[in-house]
Amino acid sequence: MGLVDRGRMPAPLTKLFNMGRSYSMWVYQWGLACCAIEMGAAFGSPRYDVMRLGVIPLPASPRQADLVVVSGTVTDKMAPAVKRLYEQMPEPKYVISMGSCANCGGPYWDSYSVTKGVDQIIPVDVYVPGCPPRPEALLEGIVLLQQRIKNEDMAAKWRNEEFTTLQKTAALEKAKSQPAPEPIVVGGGPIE
Amino acid sequence: MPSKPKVPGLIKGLGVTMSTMFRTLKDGANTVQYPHEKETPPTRARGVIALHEDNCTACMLCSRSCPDWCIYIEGHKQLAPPRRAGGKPRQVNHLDRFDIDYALCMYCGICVDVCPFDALFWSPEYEYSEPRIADLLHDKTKLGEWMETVPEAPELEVGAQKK
Amino acid sequence: MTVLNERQQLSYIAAQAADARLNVELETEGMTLNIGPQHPATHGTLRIIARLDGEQVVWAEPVAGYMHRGYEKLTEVRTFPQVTALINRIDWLGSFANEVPFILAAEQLMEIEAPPRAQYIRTILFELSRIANVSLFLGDLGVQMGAITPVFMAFRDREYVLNLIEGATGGRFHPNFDRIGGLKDDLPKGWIAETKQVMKKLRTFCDEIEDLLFGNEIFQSRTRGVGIIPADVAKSYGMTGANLRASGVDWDLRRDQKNAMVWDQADFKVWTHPDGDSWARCWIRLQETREATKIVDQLIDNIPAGPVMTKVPRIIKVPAGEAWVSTENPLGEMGYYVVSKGDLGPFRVKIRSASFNNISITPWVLKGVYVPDIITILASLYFILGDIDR
Amino acid sequence: MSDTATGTDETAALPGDGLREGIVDRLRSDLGEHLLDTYLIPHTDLWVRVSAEAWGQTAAALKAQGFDHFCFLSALDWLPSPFGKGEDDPDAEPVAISTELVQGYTGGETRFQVFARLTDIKRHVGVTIKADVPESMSVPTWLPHFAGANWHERETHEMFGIGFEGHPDLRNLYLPGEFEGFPLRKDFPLLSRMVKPWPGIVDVEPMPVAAQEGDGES
Repeated sequence: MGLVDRGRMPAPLTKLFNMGRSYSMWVYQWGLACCAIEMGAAFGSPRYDVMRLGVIPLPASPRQADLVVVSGTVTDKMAPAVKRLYEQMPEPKYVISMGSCANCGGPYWDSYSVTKGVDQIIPVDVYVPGCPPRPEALLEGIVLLQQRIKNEDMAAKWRNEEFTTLQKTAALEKAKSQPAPEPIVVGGGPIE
Repeated sequence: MPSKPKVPGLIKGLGVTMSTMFRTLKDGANTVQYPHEKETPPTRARGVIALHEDNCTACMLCSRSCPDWCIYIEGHKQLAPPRRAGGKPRQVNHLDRFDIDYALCMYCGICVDVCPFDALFWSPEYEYSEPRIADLLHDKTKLGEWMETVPEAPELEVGAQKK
Repeated sequence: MTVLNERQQLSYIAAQAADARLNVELETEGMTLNIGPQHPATHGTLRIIARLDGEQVVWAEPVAGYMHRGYEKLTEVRTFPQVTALINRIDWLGSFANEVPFILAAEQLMEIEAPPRAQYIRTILFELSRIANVSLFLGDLGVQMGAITPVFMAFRDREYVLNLIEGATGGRFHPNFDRIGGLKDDLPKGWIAETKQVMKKLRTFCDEIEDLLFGNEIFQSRTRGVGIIPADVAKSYGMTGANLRASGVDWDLRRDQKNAMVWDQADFKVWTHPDGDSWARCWIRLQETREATKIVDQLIDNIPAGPVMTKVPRIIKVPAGEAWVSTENPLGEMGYYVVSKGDLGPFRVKIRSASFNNISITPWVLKGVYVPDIITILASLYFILGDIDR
Repeated sequence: MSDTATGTDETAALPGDGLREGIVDRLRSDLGEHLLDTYLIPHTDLWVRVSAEAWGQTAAALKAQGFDHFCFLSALDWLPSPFGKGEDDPDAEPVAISTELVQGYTGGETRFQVFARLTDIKRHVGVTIKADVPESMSVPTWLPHFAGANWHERETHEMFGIGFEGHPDLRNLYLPGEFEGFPLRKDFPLLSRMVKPWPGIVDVEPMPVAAQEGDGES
């Protein structure tokens, strides 16, 4: 994937890749507490059925997963395991933090044994609020993440940079080089 | 082990699966096609808290009874026109800031219960995920916008005593 | 006895030798198997360290604490309404049932009692949360044995119960509906009719699960005679609920204890099973779900009219004293030992959760079983991590 | 609860609860002077306090009586919390918090008490047993009598720092190995509550003087 690394991919190809990535996310379920059941309902129940969105909740191991949903309270004893799991996942990887406990500590914000939010250990891409969020709220979070991925600059993600859209990278490159006589429009629309 | 049943369990199980399949074919699947159609939560569902700003007197009751300390209120006192003509101007609390941190909120509803002035309401909306955690702090304009989604309180079941 | 010819004798000797060689090869060095903390069979984050000799468990020890959130400390810095909001996250599947014993303990200290209508609605919601809890167990049971279909059915029919709970209380998982002295609100219109419909569906669900799983020969052969717990061991480990009743002990707090709840108004059977094996535990739970739907059906027609809240001061201060109240929760006996000193909040709350005792028996029961049976035994013991670690 | 008795002599004169009185009488004959105090709410519940030396003996005596179902075992810290709820104004005068120990039912002399509960499944009755923890911070283990006490004693050791003589394996049950302190002791602070200012402290600001003079309308 040297091409991607160097950011030398034509925009249409990037768009195609992005679309492919956003509709074939293998999600690793890190179910910890109450939210795990709502996540189970979103992933396993026929009423919500996350597979419709192109999210596949059955990876054999984190080595094969693109997305991890951290749902539930992360305790200090659990935190090293969460981090190790995240490190095992291949790039590019995404994290959804589900529920108040994973966002910020939630009801246990003052507890002596609870980590105050999973974002203290691993970077989080989408925060889903709720205690616990309805399964549909998690689906909304997944849709939001897919919108982001569709617009993402893959090369930047590969280089482990902050989230950058295609437009932003294009604008940066344009500012560096000579202004082209005609602006070339690349990438999709704005993030919703 | 008890005596062998007449119909083997395996066949019985397959029968259940088969009947479920026929039922699905007849009545349609159970699935709600999420981004295109949405299920409607019950009216009492606790999705997000809406603020009716005019009713709020910045009395701090909700903020003090919150178990998670996630409601931040600031206000100042000012004079309001008198209720009756010729009366003295009243001192009222004016609300400067009303923030709820939905990243921390545990959706218990204590704040809505304790509010003596009917300024807080539950709305069943649930779609407000954010890529940045700071955006989950909803200020009073955003909380006011949720007011549009607040449903009417449901009627009560037979035998209930009116309050 | 037939006389073997030389050729047969030779082949017999060769077979014996092969068997012996096989036995030598199978005799392995002791091996430690770590299951968890994140493993589908552990219902969350229970970790099990098992010392194996070949395929047999020599010694196994669960490692808890991956979900320890410090409830008992947090209750000391919260007021009574705040504690009620917090504690329904202990056993997150049957959350309304978590609130009830705490509220009853506080009511016992305040010497008040909820009005009859509130008691009926409480009991109905309690049984609904039992159904929501145990129906997921019944579905999950299949997954542990390699059958995936039941879990879809469980999630499908569980949604109806959750809708009911949410319709009445506002929370799918965490109702926070119980108040000291009654309930937060009355039922919304149309709820009773809907509940009756759902109870019919749930009974069909129980029949389906029975056909799908309990009649299945593979399921029976994997659970019958596996993980037997005798009654006296179960009692000395403090097991409760279906796990205890599956060992033949006829003990159900709904029937045997007087609380300000109305289980005595309903006619239901407390099922017991003499075997004490995994199958018995699963079967008891299936019957309990059925009984719970019957209890709801019986009570829902007789809800008396009246208020749902007795007179309590707006700011609740519970008088000094100590109270212990426990109820028969979906997982077993759950109780709160509340010490109050007359403040806004409790001085100390000891939470006796059912799974903590139920799972402390695992080192005893896992000794000598085969590795695949670890999963079935754990599944049949049925625990919820929040209930173990609190 | 007017018709209760804390004294040992009045118990017999009480109306009603013959069942629980019988339990107390039998326990007294088993333990003798080690049964320090009893407290009874008729038809509701029973508390007994025994001396720490007789802690294990009590379990055996009650088990012989039919209390063969182990319910729970834990401890109580009677010191009032020196930290409060963290909901105080940092600028206000600190209110002196009394450090007087006020024990609950059946009294007591020490800061820490262990308490446990046993149930008699046949007679549908339970009893709460308490004992003062001596200076050595150690009481006998219940393991020989109830196997289920294992995890409960580990938890109590971890949360309160109370030892159990004869328990073979008092490892941490919940907390990670590097954790320091005993969380359920009252003098263990919840740091988050200390650090974060309580949002309820801020009160509505008084009316600015300028507003009083000028625009009274707004």
